[in-house]
Amino acid sequence: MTNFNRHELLIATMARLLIGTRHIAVGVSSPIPASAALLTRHQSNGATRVSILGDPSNTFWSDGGKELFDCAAQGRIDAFFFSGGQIDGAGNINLVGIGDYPRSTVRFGGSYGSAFLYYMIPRIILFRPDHDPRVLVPKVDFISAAGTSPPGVWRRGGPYALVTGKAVFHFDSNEGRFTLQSVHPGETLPDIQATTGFAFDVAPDLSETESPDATTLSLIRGSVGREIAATYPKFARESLGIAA
Amino acid sequence: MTNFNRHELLIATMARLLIGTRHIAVGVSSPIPASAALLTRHQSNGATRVSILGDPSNTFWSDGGKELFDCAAQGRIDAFFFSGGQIDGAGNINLVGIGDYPRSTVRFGGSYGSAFLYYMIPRIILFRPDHDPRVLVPKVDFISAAGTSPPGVWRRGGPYALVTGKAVFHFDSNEGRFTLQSVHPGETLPDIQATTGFAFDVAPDLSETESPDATTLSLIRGSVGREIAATYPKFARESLGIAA
Amino acid sequence: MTTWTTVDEVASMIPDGSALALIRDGCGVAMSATRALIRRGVRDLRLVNVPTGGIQTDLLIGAGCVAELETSGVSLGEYGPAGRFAQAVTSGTLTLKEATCPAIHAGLQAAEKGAPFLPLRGVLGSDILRFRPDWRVINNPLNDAAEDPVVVIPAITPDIALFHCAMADDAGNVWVGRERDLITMAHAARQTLVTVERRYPGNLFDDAALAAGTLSSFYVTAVAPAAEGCKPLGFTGHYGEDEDALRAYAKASRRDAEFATYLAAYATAPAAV
Amino acid sequence: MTTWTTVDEVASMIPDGSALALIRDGCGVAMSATRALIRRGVRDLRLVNVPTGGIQTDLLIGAGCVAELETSGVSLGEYGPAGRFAQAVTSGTLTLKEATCPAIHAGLQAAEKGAPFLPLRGVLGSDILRFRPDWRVINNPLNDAAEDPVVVIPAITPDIALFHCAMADDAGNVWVGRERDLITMAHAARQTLVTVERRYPGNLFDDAALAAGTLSSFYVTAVAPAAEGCKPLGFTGHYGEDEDALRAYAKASRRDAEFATYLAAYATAPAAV
Repeated sequence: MTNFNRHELLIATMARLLIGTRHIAVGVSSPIPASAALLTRHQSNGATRVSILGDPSNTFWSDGGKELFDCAAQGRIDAFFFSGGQIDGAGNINLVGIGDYPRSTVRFGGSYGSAFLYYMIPRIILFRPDHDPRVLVPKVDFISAAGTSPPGVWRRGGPYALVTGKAVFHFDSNEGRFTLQSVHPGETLPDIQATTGFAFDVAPDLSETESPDATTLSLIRGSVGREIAATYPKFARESLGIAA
Repeated sequence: MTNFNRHELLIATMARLLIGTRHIAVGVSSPIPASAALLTRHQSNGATRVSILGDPSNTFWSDGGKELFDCAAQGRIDAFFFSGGQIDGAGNINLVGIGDYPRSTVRFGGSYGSAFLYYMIPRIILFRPDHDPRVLVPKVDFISAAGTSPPGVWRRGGPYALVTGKAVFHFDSNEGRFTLQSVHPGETLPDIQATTGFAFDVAPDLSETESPDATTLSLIRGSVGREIAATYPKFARESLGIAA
Repeated sequence: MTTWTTVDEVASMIPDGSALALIRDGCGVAMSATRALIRRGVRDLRLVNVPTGGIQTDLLIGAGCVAELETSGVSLGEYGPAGRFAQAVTSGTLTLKEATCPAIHAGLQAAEKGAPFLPLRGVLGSDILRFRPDWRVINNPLNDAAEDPVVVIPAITPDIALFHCAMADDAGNVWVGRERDLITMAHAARQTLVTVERRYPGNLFDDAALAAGTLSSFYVTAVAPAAEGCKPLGFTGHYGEDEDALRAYAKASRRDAEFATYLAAYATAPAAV
Repeated sequence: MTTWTTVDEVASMIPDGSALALIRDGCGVAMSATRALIRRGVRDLRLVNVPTGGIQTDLLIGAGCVAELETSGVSLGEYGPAGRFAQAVTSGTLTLKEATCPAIHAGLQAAEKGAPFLPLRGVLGSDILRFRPDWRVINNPLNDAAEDPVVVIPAITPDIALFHCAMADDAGNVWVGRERDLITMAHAARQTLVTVERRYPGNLFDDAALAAGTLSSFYVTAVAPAAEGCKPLGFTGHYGEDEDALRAYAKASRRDAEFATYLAAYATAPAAV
């Protein structure tokens, strides 16, 4: 068995969730999602297009910042990533703050494009490397973007999976619930249960998260690493062993 | 008294209607309105800005054809010109066709931007060199753009004056009627009445249309003529005596 | 994602019945591709003029390629009325969706933004409204206090946008320059087909000045070279119009027989204007 | 119509209480002008982030210049949270109009188009809606058959748009390149003030490539030269960010006392970053 670090596992895991997408967009300050998108591009032999915000060599925008949102609205973006100051079991995300809004006790940055993109992009992957019950809560204090919508509300997109440092959950938009699909090597179901603040289902075929094979690892440490180093040199150096 | 031709009279007359405007836009195929706008610019010492569609040296658009309409909607265009296949006494214009739409017996080009710009630009000057009862009708067969709007309808613009080869009418948007303000040299009120298909008021101070003075004529035949020759060389040559 | 191909291939990528968006005169009318379309005998096109039409629209109508036309106006400019358009409208052989320029821009921008509609001031009181049951009047939802009607224009999502540009690069990025309506069309349409004067060596996005006027290959299905691809129309900044050819066309467009002669000469002579 | 002037004059043209539109990081944040604004002691600004804010917004808040903020998010990016923003929000000293990026774009585009509002898909179910009584939900007027709620966003008409660009020409035409949001801002705002890296000799519209990325002087009230006018932020395609300065700012922003020190050093040293 090949050795790999946690970042490499997360990159390979998220890339599996991106198979078959035509166009993945990645927001700023997202080295692991960006690496997963680039890995998907390599694994698809270039069939998957990747747009990385803030990386001029991997973006085609020429109509201002609004183009990302318009592009998503046109149905031309298949996958995107969101984090969340809080994420609840119904797939709601909170990027605004902790406490009783508007008198939040802790303030995050804001909802950014989530209240739109969450409805427009089919495969939204929620990504939090820290698997923490203060993040994965029963109910978010502020809904930046709702996990599901009632019938009659036009919606094309939404949460598709939640990837943390411990596990992978799939999201069922009909049920409005997460299902634990796999636990990362070294993690256990009881530990996941103890550190997840919301209720979730467990897949009958719950497994260990698949380890990246040698081919995948060499891609991550090779082409993907060199590409990601252009935007995230520190990450490429420290996590993927790419010389500056 | 200086000699001048009918085109020079129309240019000088329309320029008087444009005094005080900050920005005049002129559509395509409009040499006389464009000349009037350029004359206004000279008379204002450049304080009036002129945009001539189709003349790259006199336009600043860089956001596509939609910029003209957006610009008008922003309140940044004070004056514009329309013709009309038919114009009626209520200020309605018809650019679509004669007869019972959609089975028109004669088809014009279409309404173009009139159904929007007529509501957005304060001083719309209607201009028809031929003063003909088949054009100046009691009621247009198709309203491309309405002369007035009922209370409660948001409206910033509309018809301001009608200039023909025979006369100048002002438009009263409260009354929804034209008032004959002046008749061109050589024309008579009975003739205007006979050749105008709609009812109109006559100004108590009805006068002869003011003849252009020597300064104005030398501007028209000088700077204005040279500028308009860039877009309308044939017009400049034949009507204003500008050598090609 | 873009394929470099030929003008005839571009024409073959426009199926019968397509909703086809076309740009106004002077801004990149793909006349070479239009002639190829006529040669291939396309039928039942639903044209969307952005926002007006000229010889291209008139010719397609005259050649029997058009079932429906959404337009704010069709004319041959200083060469006079568009004869085939007028003939088709007065004889009732064309389904016409009468519009006004900013409504077509608004409809395309709605599609670009994934919005079901865009509101448009003005228009109220125009007979256009009476003949556009797809346009609606609502009260401004932000105005609680007063009657404040406003027209809403449905999104226009063409199947295909077709236009001509100065150049495209190897990857299929297209330089549209100031003609930003072309970008709106490409964003709104499901597919975009482009003819160009010439191929740009390299990548347009590598030049900061050119990048500002570049439509990404992401939106472009196919590009084909077509030197003087707008002729007999002019192409702003590149070449003027062929006045004799346009005058001849205007004359031919006025009568069925003359137009048939023009079309026959035209359809059998691929290089003719 | 544009005046060439100085950064301090630009700052003096922004009255207390102005609704001021500011662009997001990397796309031309006018930091030199922002420092001049703080030096002049501007008060009660109503900021509109297009669509997000960073050090510029945080600094103005910390300096006591801001009464109200419409934003989709404020952060210092990889340098961490925007401390003054967070402090002002949690202490309730700032009137916050919580938004989401495309809503701000839509609001500006509504103003650009003279439309009272623009519709926006999504957003339904977000708590943002609960705290934006000015945003409304209507049923899609084109959907007669079914319930189909859609959010409508009112037009945003800033008093002033303020941003930084690569260059402007003698006439005051400004080259924005790919940063088209700046054009939307200028169209939407009543006035536009611009700082630039350098003066372009000649007229930008005379170069077809540059013209495609040029905002006409028609929309621009004043332009001032400001070399490295975005520093300590970077300016895409021109210079990177000053990492040490941003790290120092991020740290100072977290505590009142440290921020006061930073501000004092800053306000009394015009050339400091």
